[in-house]
Amino acid sequence: MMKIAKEHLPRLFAALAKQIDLLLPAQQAEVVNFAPFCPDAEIDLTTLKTANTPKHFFLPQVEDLYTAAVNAGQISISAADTPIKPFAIFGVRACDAAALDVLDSVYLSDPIDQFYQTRRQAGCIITLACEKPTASCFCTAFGINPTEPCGDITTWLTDDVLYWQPNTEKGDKITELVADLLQLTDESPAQDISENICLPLDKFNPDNLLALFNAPNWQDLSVACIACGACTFVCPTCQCYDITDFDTGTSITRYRCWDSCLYSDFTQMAHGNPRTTQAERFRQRFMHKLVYHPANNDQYGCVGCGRCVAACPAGLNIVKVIKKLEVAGNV
Amino acid sequence: MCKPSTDLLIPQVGIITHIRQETPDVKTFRIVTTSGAKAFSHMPGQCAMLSVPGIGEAMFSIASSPTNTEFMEFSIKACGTLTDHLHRLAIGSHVTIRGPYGNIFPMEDAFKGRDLLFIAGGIGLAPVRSAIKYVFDNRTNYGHVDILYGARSADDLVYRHEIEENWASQPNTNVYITIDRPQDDWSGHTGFVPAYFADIGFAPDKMALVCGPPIMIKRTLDALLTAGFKKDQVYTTLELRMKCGIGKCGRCNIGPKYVCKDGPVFRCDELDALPDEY
Amino acid sequence: MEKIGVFVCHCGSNIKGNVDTAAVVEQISHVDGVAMAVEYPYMCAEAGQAMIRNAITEHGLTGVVVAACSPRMHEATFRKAAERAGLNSYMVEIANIREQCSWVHRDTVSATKKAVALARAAVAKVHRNTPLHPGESSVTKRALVVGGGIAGIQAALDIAEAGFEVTIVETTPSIGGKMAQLDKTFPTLDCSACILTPKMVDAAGHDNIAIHTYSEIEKVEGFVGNFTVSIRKKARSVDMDKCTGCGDCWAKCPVKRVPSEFDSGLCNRTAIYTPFAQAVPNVPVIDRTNCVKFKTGRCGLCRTVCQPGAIDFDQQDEIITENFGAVVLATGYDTISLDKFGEYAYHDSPDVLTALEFERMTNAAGPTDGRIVRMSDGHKPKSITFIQCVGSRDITNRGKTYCSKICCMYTAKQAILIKDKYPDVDVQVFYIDVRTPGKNFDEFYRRAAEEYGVKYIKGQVGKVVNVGDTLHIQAVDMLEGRHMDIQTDMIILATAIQPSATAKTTAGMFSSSVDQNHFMTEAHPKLRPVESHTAGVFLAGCGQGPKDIPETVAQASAAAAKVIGLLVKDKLMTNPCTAATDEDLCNNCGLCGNVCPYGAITYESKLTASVNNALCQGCGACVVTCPSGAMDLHGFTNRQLMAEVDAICK
Amino acid sequence: MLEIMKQRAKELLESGRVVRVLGWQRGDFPNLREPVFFTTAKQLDNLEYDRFCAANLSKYLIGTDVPTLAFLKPCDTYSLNQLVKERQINRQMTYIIGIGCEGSAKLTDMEENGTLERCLVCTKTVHAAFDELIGEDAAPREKNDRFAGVGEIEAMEIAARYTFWQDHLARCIRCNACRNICPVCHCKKCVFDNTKYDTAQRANASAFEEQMFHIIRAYHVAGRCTDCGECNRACPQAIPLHLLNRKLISDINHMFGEYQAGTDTETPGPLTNFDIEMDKEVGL
Amino acid sequence: MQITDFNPNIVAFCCNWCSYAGADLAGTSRLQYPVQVRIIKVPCSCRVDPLFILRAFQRGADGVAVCGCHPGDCHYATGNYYTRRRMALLHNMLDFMGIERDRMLLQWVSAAEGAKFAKTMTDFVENIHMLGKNTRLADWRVVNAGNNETES
Repeated sequence: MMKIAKEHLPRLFAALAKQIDLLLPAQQAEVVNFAPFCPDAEIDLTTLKTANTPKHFFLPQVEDLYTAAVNAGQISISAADTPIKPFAIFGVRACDAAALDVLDSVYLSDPIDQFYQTRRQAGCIITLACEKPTASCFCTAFGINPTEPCGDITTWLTDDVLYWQPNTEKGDKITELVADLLQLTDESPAQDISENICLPLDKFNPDNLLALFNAPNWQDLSVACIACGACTFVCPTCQCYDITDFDTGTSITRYRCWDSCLYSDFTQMAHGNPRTTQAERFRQRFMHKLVYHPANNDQYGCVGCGRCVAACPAGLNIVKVIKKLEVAGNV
Repeated sequence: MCKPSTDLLIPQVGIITHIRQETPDVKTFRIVTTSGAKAFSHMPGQCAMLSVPGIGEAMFSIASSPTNTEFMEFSIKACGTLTDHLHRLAIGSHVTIRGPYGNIFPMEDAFKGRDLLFIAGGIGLAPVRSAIKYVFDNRTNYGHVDILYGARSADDLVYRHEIEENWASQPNTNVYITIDRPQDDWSGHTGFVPAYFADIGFAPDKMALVCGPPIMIKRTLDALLTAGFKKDQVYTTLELRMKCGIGKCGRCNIGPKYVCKDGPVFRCDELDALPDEY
Repeated sequence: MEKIGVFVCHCGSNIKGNVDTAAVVEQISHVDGVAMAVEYPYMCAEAGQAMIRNAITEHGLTGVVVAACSPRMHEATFRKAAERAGLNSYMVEIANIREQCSWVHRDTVSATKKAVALARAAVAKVHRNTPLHPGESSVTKRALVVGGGIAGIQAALDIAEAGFEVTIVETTPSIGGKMAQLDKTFPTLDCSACILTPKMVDAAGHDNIAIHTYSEIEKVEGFVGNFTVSIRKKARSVDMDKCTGCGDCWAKCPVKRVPSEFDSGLCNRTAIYTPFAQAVPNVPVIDRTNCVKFKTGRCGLCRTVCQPGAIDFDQQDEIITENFGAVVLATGYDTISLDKFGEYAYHDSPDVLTALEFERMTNAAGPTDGRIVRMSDGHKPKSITFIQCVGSRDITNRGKTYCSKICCMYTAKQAILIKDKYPDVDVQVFYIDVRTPGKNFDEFYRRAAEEYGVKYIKGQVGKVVNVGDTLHIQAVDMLEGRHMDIQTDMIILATAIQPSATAKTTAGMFSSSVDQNHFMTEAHPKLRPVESHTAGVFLAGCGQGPKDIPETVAQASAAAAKVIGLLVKDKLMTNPCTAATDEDLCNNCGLCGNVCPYGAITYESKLTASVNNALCQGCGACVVTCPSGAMDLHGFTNRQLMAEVDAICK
Repeated sequence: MLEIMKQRAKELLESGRVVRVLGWQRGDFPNLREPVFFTTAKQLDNLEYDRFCAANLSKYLIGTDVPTLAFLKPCDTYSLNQLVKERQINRQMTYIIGIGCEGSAKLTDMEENGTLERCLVCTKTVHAAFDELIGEDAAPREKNDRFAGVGEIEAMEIAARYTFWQDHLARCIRCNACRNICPVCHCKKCVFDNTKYDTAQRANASAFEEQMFHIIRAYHVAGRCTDCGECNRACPQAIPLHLLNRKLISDINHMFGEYQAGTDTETPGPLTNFDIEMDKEVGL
Repeated sequence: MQITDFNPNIVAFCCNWCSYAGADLAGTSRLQYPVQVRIIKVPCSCRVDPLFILRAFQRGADGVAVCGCHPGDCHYATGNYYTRRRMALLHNMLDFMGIERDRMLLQWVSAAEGAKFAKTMTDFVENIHMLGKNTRLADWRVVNAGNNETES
């Protein structure tokens, strides 16, 4: 365990930023987002929920795959070579760090997604323990301890000290970059385990898959859904993407970008659509997070960050689905 | 061993070397790489992503047999932006191709040594053709082969020439063809595939493979079960919208399965465990 | 696979002199989809056209781009050439490399570059062209004329003479219009009634003409060739078939104090009346608002005296619906109200008349039997003053900004008529300008001024005050620059004219537009002056703008010619470059219909907008209004135009 | 007031005048209210109405084909009218109870954080359509000028304006919440989703596309936007989208005459209308 | 890129009935105007969708002009009245977002005004020269691809 006085944090950040691209939670208008370090940025280490999640840096909203030059019907392809420099994100909370595990389980499983892997290898996650949950937090329901976040380095911030604990080799390397600013210590930060939120997650057993899928109240639960993608795009674990083309006038850039299962054209094919109603699309999102993903990965697809709770303009959220979903013979 | 997905998302350039008009709206394209080789090896049932940059990309089942080491064939029905565009392409045009994607028909497992019944409707014969040709090229590994194929009209029968000239004359093979409604120049059977299936009265001792439009698959499955087939004797394929082909983009997700990776081939008893969203 | 042929024209040296056509051919031939590109000295020559035709056949071209002069010159030529070779004519696009390139840019290098860009844009567009086919619609071989004044009568007669049935709809009880009220006509001074009445009789007696007087247009549906019009025949309370026109009824009518519309209120009429002696039809109507029977239930004298028993108090408005192929709107004019012009004392003195009132006064059949007298005391006036531009050319927002056009001439006419009858009467005219463009017009005016001694004073009247039995006029003589304070016995105002009150609503029913003054707008002010914006609807007379009788008659005949030209066709070909809605995208929001100047968009299906191809002229206003892109314009689709943008920006 | 609302809703439901009731109910977090259709009197016990009921319910009435009671705040009724005008709502199928409004709470991570800006500058305090009214308007109009924010930007140097918007729009994640929450964004398929027209853009792949999306989004509702402020409320990135709409409204008011969309169900909007004389002044 | 190398890209949407004919008249009168002006014909100025204008800027146009019949002379009676309102709003909107006002131009040019067309375009191009390259509303993907192309 190492520590640094809170007042020296600006020095720590400046020193880090000199050697690696450093992203920090900073105030941007009315929201806090991870932003590249700059000396006059308004760094915010109290807001738990950045509007953007760390997902942005590993599975960016838009990512070029390759360029196809078409000349007189002849195609030549060159893979995108977006340079990825090593970077570190400071201030990642426990939920968001856990969310990366969810993304890893998809993108680093066979076949591995090289784009994701490259970014994942380049990025160092410096987590920051939470002290107190906000009104929308429910990570503990998913077994996440907000005071013990994982990540390459874990940090705890008290009134006057930041504790620093490297957990991985990558974390060690980053620590070395600023070793002169950190002091070894035997102290350990006080860890208030905030109260555990309990949600009836038992019923989301993959064995119940069809019973859950056929639950009678999906329609009722989804009635207010306006089919925007706010919940999916603020979600640190949502992972669906679209592949599409941009014609630059001289070549075609094929890129992937986030997509949302809540959009009506997500599964639209030339000759039909297996999910024609919003209720079906709504169901897909929650079934995927709570049943399908766990069935394949032994982890829930939700980390309880609560961003979707705040983002939904219609007041819908996963907590309600967890609580209210009526499984025949189960609730 | 992990195969990097970048290889799978980034295609090779393919050249159309031959085009055959199968029906008024189906063409079969023969595709090789720019060096003239087959783009990759595959097994029956697998698919590939074909694309014209700037137009779109879509998954197509490979209609040629793995035993063909020179080229791949795709039978494509014009029914959307990309497919319409493909139909306008001439020999020598470039497309992009990546794959293979998806699982395979159990040619080397469940099917091996068994009598086989192939049932297809319309363009659904394309993936089945790969399996049929694979069987013919490894004839001794399989028992009796029945092929039941139907289409809306005689004009809509794909590979008609090949079926009549080649398949029908294969040893230990019966071919049954039907079209939905009678028409002037047709002397063969008329009626829907499930009904014809029931009329013929196949013994339920074979392995069956059914491909075609969803409604045809559903009706044929019913007929197969009525005839005494068990669900674990019957295989079919699903078709959903796909983008990545490697089980990441989430589009073809049904239950815990990604059709592009875990499918498109499913044994019918496996389908029962999946939500009815296909 | 698209196979587009590009044909680059030299236009002799017109293009080639400034554009390296060989380079254009070279560069354009590498563009995706271009199967062949050639150049030729004159593409529009028969040999050039043959090149196009042969290439279409030889190469199986799916599209053609001709880089040549303006499409306004030869687009039709090249489209026809393509059509002859079996290629849909709408698969041809023109790159204008002459008017918009070689002729306006001197530097060959940059002009060539631009020519390539323009050709590339045309190729990009052709890529997204689709074959278009003109539609066909049938033609109902009958015409409707709205308005029974001289314009309507003339148009109806011309159309009827050509062998087509015509229906005239007139709101007043008789046809004849304003011309029937006039005494003499300028500059020939022939009797208005003498030349109009025969035409009214001709119309009434013509086998092909049906006249509905005392009737209004109720509803209009349909489009060119196929209008369905509902006509409200207001209850006349007199059976048209039974009435003999004897006049017993109005002779006995006890209500005798209704101001006569025909005599401009200078005298009265009865409640049951025919507007004037030569009325067509010569069948009276009961003015129900003034009739005692209708007001109190007692009376019924007319019924008692009517021997044929034609009076029918229970008659109801009748709505008849007829089909027409073409329409002439001849709704005519009215004079403006003088309420806002207190300075002329029109409401204060009975001796201040409008010119139209004066027409009745000088008319031998008028209220004074043609004697010119002061309405106040019945005396003959010693001096009469005309005031011009009352409410015309007015920029004070009280009147009209335009010139009413006829006033200068009728004032000269009226002044001459006065001087003819009473050479001793002093006649003076206050004018701003005297405008006399027209055959024999200036001569006529000069006769008034020089021969008849009418005093023309350039100046504006500031105020008229009625003092005792004389009218005091305060004015400025602008030529002399002096204030004038003169006395006169009678004043005649050249009141501005405006479209009749029904013009706007009538035009609206036919989806035709009116201008800010409610005059009906012609399709083109110069080249389509008798056509409205709505196909099949034509304009005649003062409803379209101020004009005199010969102009009105000329326009009516012109409109009739247009109608005849339309009605002789068995089928109408419709422009295929019309808007169309994608039913999968349209959610029926109704925005597009708001901006359609032709009323071509309807929402009858309740689910989506639908465009009537016969009405749509292809402007594209609706397309841009549609937020979802459901509406698109054939020939200029969103995709086509965006492809052009992309190509041209490269 | 809530009790009266429940009472009336129950009466109308029980009398058969309506078969469902559109209102709000309490969500699973303290300050969360969600739009809901009630179909039984018993369910109506859950009807909620307070500062947290910010959602504009009018959009949920689109396509209503059964008699539906809706509780609408004054500003929501303008959207209702606009949607009736655009044939998306059959007014005959709705029964509108106008309810008084005291301004809606602004939430930051589910905690109350003052009052929504739209309520502070609210001009739509009178219901534009209703069948009956319950409660009084008590909107806390602290600021009078809803165009003040527009004016501030207009007063900036052009480069500053550009930077202002670049900074904001760079945060856009194209979640489409602004679009989908908008009552008048009722296209079956948005031009930005339509691959058929070459206009599709699923994500903001470049700064241009960020601008493009937001310009066109605002432009397509120009003259139709009632300034209900839902886009601003919905944006998870706190992009001041309402400024774009208000800029258009302000320009429309200045150039084409004062216009409030949704005041009635007939008047053509300013972009589907013109005034030959007045528009001369617009120049350009 | 040197400022002297700046070769602006100008798109002019011209209505078929007036402005396109006006441009033709400029041609028949041999009135010179800058070669960078490239005309796209539309039936009426009201056919010009703001999407097209943005599209042109995206694709690298440095200036976009919309030309139509004079108000009152619209071949379709009322088309340009809508254009006038639409373009006024778009123009202000772009300005509001920090895009140079003068990159967009709405001008009425009749079929008789060949000289006006040439003058309008000359002045417009001059203005664009002063503004320089459109960077604020161009798509960097197009710009980059274009740059690569010239390099290769």
